[in-house]
Amino acid sequence: MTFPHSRNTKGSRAAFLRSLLGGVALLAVTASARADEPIPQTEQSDIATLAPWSPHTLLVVDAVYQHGKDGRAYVVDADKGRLLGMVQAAYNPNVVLSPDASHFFVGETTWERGNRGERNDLLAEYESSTLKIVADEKLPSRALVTPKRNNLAISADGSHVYVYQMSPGSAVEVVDTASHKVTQTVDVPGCALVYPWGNSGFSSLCADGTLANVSIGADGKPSMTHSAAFFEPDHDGIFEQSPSVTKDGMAWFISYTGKVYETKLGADAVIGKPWSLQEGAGMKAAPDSSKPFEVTWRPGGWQMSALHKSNHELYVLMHKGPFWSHKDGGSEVWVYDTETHKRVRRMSLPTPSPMVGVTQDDHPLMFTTDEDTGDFYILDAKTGKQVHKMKALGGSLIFTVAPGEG
Amino acid sequence: MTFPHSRNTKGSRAAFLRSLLGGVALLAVTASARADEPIPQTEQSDIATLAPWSPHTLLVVDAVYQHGKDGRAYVVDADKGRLLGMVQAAYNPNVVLSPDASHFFVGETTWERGNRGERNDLLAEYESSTLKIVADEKLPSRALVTPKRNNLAISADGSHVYVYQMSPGSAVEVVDTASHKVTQTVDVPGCALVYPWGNSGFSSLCADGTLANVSIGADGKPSMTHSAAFFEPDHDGIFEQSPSVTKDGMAWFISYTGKVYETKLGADAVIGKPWSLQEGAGMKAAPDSSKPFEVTWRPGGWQMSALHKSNHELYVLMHKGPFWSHKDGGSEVWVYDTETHKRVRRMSLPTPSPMVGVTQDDHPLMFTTDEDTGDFYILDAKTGKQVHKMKALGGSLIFTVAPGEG
Amino acid sequence: MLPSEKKQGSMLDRLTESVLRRIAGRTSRRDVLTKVGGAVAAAPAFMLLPVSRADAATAKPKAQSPFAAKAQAKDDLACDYWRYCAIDGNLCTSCGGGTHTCPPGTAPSPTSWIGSCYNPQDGNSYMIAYRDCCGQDSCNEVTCLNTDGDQPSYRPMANNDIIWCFGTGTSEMYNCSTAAVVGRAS
Amino acid sequence: MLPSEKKQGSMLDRLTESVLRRIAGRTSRRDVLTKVGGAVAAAPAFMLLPVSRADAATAKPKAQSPFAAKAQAKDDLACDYWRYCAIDGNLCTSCGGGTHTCPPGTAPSPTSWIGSCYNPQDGNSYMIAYRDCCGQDSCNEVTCLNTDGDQPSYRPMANNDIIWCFGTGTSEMYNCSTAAVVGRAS
Repeated sequence: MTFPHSRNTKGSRAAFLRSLLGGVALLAVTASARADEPIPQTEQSDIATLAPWSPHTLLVVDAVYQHGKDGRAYVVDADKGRLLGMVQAAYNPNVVLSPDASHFFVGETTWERGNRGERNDLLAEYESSTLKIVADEKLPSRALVTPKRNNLAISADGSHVYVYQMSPGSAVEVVDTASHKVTQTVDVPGCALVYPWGNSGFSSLCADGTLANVSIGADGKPSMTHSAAFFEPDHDGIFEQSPSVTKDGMAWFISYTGKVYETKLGADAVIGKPWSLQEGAGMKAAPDSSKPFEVTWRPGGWQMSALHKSNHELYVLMHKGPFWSHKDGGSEVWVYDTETHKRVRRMSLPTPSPMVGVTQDDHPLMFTTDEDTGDFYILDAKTGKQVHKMKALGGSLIFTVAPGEG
Repeated sequence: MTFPHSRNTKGSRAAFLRSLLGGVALLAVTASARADEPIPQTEQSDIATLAPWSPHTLLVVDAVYQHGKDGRAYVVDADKGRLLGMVQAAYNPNVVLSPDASHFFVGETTWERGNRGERNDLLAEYESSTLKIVADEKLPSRALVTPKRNNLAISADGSHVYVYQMSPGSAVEVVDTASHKVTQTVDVPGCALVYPWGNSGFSSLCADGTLANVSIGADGKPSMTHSAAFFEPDHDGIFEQSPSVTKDGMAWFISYTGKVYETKLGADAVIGKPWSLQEGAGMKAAPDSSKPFEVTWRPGGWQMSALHKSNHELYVLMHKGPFWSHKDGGSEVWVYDTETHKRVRRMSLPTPSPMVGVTQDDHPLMFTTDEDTGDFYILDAKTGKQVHKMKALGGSLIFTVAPGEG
Repeated sequence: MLPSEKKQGSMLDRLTESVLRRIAGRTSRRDVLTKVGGAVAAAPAFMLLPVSRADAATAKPKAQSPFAAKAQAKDDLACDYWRYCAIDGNLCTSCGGGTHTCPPGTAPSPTSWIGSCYNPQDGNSYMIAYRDCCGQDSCNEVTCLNTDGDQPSYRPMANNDIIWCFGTGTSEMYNCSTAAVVGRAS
Repeated sequence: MLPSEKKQGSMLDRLTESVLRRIAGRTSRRDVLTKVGGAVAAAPAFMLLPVSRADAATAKPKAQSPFAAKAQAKDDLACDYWRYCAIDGNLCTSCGGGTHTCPPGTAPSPTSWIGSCYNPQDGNSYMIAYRDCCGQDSCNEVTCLNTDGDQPSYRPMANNDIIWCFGTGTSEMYNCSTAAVVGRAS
């Protein structure tokens, strides 16, 4: 484990000054308290710690597109609409939360001299209660791409973190979270992203319309299978931000037109017959890239979908647009029952949003953002009613991570 | 000279890929050109270079308060109101331009892992025509303070760059621009900032109301003198951003209330009897901190003054406020003749500005900014009329540097 | 076989195919794509090359999208300039560069993603290489997000989310995007 | 002698004076301040300590500035909260901390600049230590710039531009500012 601390070029002198100054502060406070004059409060500095995370404590990832080297992850109390703290998450960062929410991991990239010098691809681990960095492992590489949730993933038991790299070949680094070491780098040629399943497997989406499924054996050796091709990336690609559940390996791959491929991930991934978001809402299905002018309701945005596992609800950002409008934010969220494939709710948003998130409890909150202002909206996930609006929380809020999602 | 390049952790493989990919790009273009089909343009990528800088080519320093580690210096063509390029200027940066405008220097601070790891205090040198970094010297330290022009300075002949440090003691590092080495660090206890004069001297303003004057002898040894105390920092402090001219060592130290101390810097600095900005405008002088409620026109802002050397004109941002409003932006610029001490012009600004800059030619342009939007205003310095408005040029535009200022 | 591979390849498709062959020697593109690797497969570099040029194959000499139908050929500082049909990020024309020129202080990547854009002036479609200029953080002057033909990152050559700063000799820090014409699409 | 030194020193003035003496031994504060160093003077660390407490000396048990006259003692998330009379930057109360508490993931500096603020609730003025919380970049929730008694950086103990992150054990990256009461000013 590499774990650098700030070093001063005048090492010993700095240390001396530090102890000296610490001493002064302490003496000052003590002396004040001793003085005869009535002093109502004399305050020492301390550092806040966080209560155990509730289902409504969440991480909000800010890629800060305008100043990418200062990306950050905010910790938010969604019940109060208050910021609890932040940690850096530099340059196309990514974040995953441990299954028990006691720790989280930030994948980030820095350069020694800001925009030059040695590149550091890092996996930093933070303690959720203190936001203290407890590991800061240097990685072989990581993909530099506008961050998608599935560029970084964690196994159901938290024993492995998976880092997608593209350097420029596609591969997935497997990090042992106990030793903080990269135990292996699994090439996934022609494929991208990590959809983890169980404790030691993951799938990737491939350029040829297949799924690559990687199992890591008890001996630590990876083996890979490919599904048959089930979609055509150039005619109706599958959104990389499609939601999945690590524990049982269920995924809902959503295509540009709004087809949903319910998939059981695994070495022998089973891909269901797709159903249509539009048909589930009583409309006709949307056409693919062969009819690029047709305007209809379509899924779109950046983190364009979220899942409430126990309620079997799929949340999808929807907008009206032609085929290649897949990155347009959603003006509404449509909620589907993943068992009946029917739309069960439709909620207008305060402003169109490129991202949607949802908590996993029985009184779920939903999260959206206004791309232009960085405002963060906390909404009742059952009604769409606004609970809080955090004004200008960040620059480019791209997705949320809440306890219990995996 | 330390001059790191980006290194990949997979060194030799990366180099191989790079040559391979470069080769592919080249082949692709060549092959296109060879094809029989009529192709109107086939374009290769190149990099722009800049024409020699005109008096209206300038550097605009953006401290990016919200994302300090991504500070930058923009190169702007003020005649066209166009951005010509940018370089990084990280964390409380500072910038000086060489006397012939052929190079400029950026003082900046980075940490190896963004917000952690080894601290690098750097003096980067750029070629003005290409914005290529030509030196990247690591400094012993530098002051981390919201940047003021006089935290970094250059001698009249460009042979020395002076870096103010506070680590935590006050000192000035002298960098030889030919060797890129710090030749010495001169302690200036109780004093701060660098107002350079000639080729080998500088003054600092001191806590006791004096000037410290440092001469660097032919033998390279520094010697220091102090002026008598001439101002009272707690009752009427002198603005750190007061303008000076390196060549002849003339400085116009402006106090919070609006007193101007014309000073001839040097080993035996001569400080003139102060004159009043308000009296020069036909008003009564403003009171000091002993009457903190009195509202009147006062100088204020961040870079609150600029000088047009050959026209003997002092530009000062003015606002109406009480004594401790010295950081309020100016709603107007008042221009004084430094020889008659009279106000010669008064110009309303499009929006209140914390900074003012002016070019040194016969058709001078004046620069201000809107703090809230980052808009950059290019105005006729003789009339105040708007020539260009660069919308949202940056985040926190704090000062400009134009050719011929030193 | 992928449905899209049944179609007639475009010029660029054929072109990159032949280039790929020179590099890959006896390994055909199809083999590279379908090759399933263990921990030490050595060929991933080829993902930088076009893996499918279906968007090119379907290119027509008419506007093929709402963007193309409204595109203009006069102002390269505006997001609706024809070449920008799939650009994502800062226009280098606004950052001190040009349509195929990087601003000073940055360097172009020899790699890029590829779009196919319709030029309303001559009625032709062209292959556009969106080469990023790298080495300084985001320039933030004119920022656009156009998505004609934009596919997910598992189709890297058609994806505009990736930081295309491979092999620039600078850090992989994104400053702006150029849009160089590299050939006719139809 | 400086005109301001003629005045009666405040409690903190006397306090820090005595602390300074313990550290500096036989070197009085006045000596340190006026000492003119060559290249290797060894005493610059003392600049971190108050060099003059004239603002304290002039403190009155009445509002002494327009800020003080309008200050409130209820909402520590607002810029006009009484303690913030000389704060510059992000309020730690809005960043996950408190008036004298750093947000998790940051650390307080043992050094600070000092202001003297009037509390409208009890009519007293207090010495406030504006200790920065450091180690993460700017939190950007509620940002204030108040300047009562703010002097230039050649008076470091009264200057709010300096990054007061000395000795935090983290990087000197500024996240937010606290405002701890350290004593009565009058």
